Amino acid sequence: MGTKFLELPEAAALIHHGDTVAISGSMEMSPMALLRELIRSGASGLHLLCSGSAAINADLLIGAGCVETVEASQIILGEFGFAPHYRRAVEEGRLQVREHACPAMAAAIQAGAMGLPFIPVPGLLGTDYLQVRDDFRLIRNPYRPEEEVVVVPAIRPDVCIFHAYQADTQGNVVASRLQNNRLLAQASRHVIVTVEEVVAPGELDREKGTFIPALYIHTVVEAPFGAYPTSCPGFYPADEAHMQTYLKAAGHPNEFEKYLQQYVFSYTRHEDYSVYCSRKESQHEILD
Amino acid sequence: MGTKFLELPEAAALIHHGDTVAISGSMEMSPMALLRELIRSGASGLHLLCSGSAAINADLLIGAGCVETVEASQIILGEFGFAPHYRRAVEEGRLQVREHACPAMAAAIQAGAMGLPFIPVPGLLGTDYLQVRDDFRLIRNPYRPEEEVVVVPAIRPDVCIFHAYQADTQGNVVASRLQNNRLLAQASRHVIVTVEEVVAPGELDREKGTFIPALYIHTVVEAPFGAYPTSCPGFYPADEAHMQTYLKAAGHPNEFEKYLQQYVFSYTRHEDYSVYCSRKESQHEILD
Amino acid sequence: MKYSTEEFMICALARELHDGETIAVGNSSPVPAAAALLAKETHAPRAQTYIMGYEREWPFEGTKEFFDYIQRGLVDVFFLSGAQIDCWGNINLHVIGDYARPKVRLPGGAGSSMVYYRCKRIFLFKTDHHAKGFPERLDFVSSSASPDFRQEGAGRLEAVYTPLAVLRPAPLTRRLQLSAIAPGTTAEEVQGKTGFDLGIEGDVPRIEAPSPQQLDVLRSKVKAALQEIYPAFVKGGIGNG
Amino acid sequence: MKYSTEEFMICALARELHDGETIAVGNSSPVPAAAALLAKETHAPRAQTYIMGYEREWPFEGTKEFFDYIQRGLVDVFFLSGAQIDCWGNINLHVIGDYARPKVRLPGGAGSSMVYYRCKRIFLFKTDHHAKGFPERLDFVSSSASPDFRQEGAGRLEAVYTPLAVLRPAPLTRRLQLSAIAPGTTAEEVQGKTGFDLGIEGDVPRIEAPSPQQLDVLRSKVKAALQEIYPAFVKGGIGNG
Repeated sequence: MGTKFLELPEAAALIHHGDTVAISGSMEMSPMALLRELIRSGASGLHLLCSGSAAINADLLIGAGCVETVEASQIILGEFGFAPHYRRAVEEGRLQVREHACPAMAAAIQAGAMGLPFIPVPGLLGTDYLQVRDDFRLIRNPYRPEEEVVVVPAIRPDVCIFHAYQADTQGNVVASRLQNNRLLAQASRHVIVTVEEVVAPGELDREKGTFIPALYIHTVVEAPFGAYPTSCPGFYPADEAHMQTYLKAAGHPNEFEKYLQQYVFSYTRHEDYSVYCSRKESQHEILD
Repeated sequence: MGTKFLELPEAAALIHHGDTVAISGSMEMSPMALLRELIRSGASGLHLLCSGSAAINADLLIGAGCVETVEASQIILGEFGFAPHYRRAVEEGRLQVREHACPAMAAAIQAGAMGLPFIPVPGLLGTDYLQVRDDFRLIRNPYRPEEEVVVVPAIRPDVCIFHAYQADTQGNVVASRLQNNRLLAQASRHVIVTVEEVVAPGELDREKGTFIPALYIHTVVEAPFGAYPTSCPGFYPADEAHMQTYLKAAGHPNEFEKYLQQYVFSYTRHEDYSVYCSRKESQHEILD
Repeated sequence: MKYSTEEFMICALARELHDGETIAVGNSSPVPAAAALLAKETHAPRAQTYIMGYEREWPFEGTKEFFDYIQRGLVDVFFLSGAQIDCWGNINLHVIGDYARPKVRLPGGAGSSMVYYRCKRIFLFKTDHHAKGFPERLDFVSSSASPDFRQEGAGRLEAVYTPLAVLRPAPLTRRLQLSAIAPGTTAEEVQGKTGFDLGIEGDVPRIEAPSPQQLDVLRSKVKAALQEIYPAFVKGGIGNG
Repeated sequence: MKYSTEEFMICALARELHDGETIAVGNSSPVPAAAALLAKETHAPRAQTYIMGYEREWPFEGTKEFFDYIQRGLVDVFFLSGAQIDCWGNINLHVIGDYARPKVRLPGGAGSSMVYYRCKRIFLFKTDHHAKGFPERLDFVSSSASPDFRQEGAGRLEAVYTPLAVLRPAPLTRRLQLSAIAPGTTAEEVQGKTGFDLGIEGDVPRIEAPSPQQLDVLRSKVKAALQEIYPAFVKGGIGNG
């Protein structure tokens, strides 16, 4: 076994047409560099699973045509509002959505991590989730037969992707405390983590976040600015100006094609993109 | 809310006749100081729940007559063999046992921590657990109707007790990585932790074990040698000589009465016991 | 003192929060986040606040442990919104129109289908007040207010806050009624902008305006904290009156 | 070279373990712990070993994550014991005699009722070999060997190791048969000390004796590691021949 250290293109090549791909992140700590690489690699037919509330991570992949179905509890660009590609793709009937709820999804991932077939979840009774998810089942609570409980199937993604602060050279990782990555990594068959920096063993800043042992990590990619344009707390904020550019481009297919050319396809090497990001960063500081 | 820092007698007074009391620990990291205090306080009618394989922690409480029922997956004194009081009490029909299995109990505690009524567990099919636990139920897997799955009820102890390495003055704790204390604390209504030492905020040695935030800790007791005669890795080993004394005494009720007098009742202040332990320790070092 | 609509809602909502309560706020909820922080800095110093996205005061491992905490019944107050809210307080966060081919695809229900059932007191909020947002019937039920699905003492809808009004469930029927109105509006106007009958009888009291002390604390301490989570919201609505 | 019974069992069991396998050992299992460490230090350098109680090489959060790992089917080899083992490899770790009023109350089943179903290959071990320990019928089934409760490729009983013999399930019936015997014993003696029919036919091969290299590594590197987990066992059984 052992954790492998790869470059972005090699990591993206681990993801195949038809895979269920789980991603973490919102307008904070989304694994954007790897998602851009996936787009460059021509990924398609993905079953995207958004662990927790998602944002531009899901919206960009959907906009670039990589996604066949999406399972999510919420997709919204934080303070930048509705996710334009997600919204349009659903409204136009081009994207199949499997509705989930954040807590029920966390429980389903827990069940996946535990090797259980399903798990009961609180709430959901009386909602239309039960109308649109035929695999959210009502069963009788064996201990209170007068009570019905919703059960949901375990989630076991083929691959999961998240961005983290650090990895050490042994493959141990420190990730965001606001995401469920330790659990998601356990539930997933293959785990790819992009990190801001790789440090020597013993040098991990464990107080910064959730420690995840190398045992659960298959692939690490060193990708500085890997969450850009979403934020990586302690490293860089979300780029508001870029988000405005994104939103504007998302309004028109032609404009979005240009956006993809300019910000995704033209950067064949992530290093170049990092330079772009850091230049934006320093401008940001000057403007502030 | 906020974590309270108490002395052993005050902490023991939080536990009442009829309570379900969960304990962690085996021949390593058992909360012995608080258990001795419970015996001194005349505790009785406890429903003891052993989280993970238990040892002298359970056996001492049973021997002292504090326990009405015990729920456990295994009780054994490590390399010192069978737990004598547990064994005799069951063989003589004086103690009711609720059999559990380590993984199923961990899952049931997980369910308690999640506020779920029950949880499915792998295995157990074809075993006599299903004969002696009428609350281990077979249900149909809703996703594979040809398959039956065992479900167990969630565990939510009234109180849980464990010994940990450190607490900081805010009530954050670092506990053994070999026990499920973070989960157990979440599942329990009241959480009492004894610690080897209390340190300033920011001084916790997080790499030593499992970090548990003050949020989940109600009561902390500073109790050096609090795991003695079981081991506290990095602080002291298990005391083999004391265990031989214990085993010998456990063979005869009169001898055990003397043991309790000498090692439990005569130490009304834990400080005195600490002095006793440290003297034994230094002898140990000399003998080694 | 002048104040923005957001400030008005924040200060009114803050008054609903009690000292010593455990108050949690989900994402995309700047008004409740500000209300919780404001309450804590004014009349509820011993309140415990957990605000999603506010890492500095986040003791949980991921969102999972936060949901677990709620599921164990340990949170007193939570806030939810809805693109649509019906007369029972059921909410829709999923679609406007037909589910299969929606007119508007909304972001989704997030945690609402659980927290509404397990926190003790629930406040709904909506930053606009139009008849379309308060229909007779929802296009999709993202979370249900029905007492059928709740244990005693859990998931009680307390009130719905909008820029124009406060609606509260009637004691017996649990149907939403007009409870108070904002300065500058009338009960008739509110009814006109609500798609279901608000059961208006006689005079309706006014919602109390923000106090100078509230505005002062909101525009200083609370603003600073909120800045980290909702910079755009702060820029738009706090302390620019 | 002389060797103890424990050393004999450890070396024989170690030979069953393959390079690259993930091998896990539960508590109260010094012989398998030693076998796993020995295999890794000799012919299986790329084996991954997880030994309960061996904190230094324990990447899991508590025992919970360890069980989860097993439950996901990621462990290749596990070892279980039984106060009683029947001809199918079902085991009893609970009571001798009537459950309600047992003659002997045993420590309990620990994790056996799950790991037996979810690890790929299972070895049973027993440090003594008497007819009472191998009865026709168990007093309590702590874990079951039945293929009815297993998915393809999971929970396959490979062999039962004792100081006298190795028993293996017959290919079709899955009933335990005598597969090999220790030096100094005979098939008849083993059958005489076994409560069920061992299906002995013709010559039974001998279990290979520990090699000098095995004993050397066992008494140096493995002993040092084992010392931390099982000091009394090491004192009694390793390198005192």
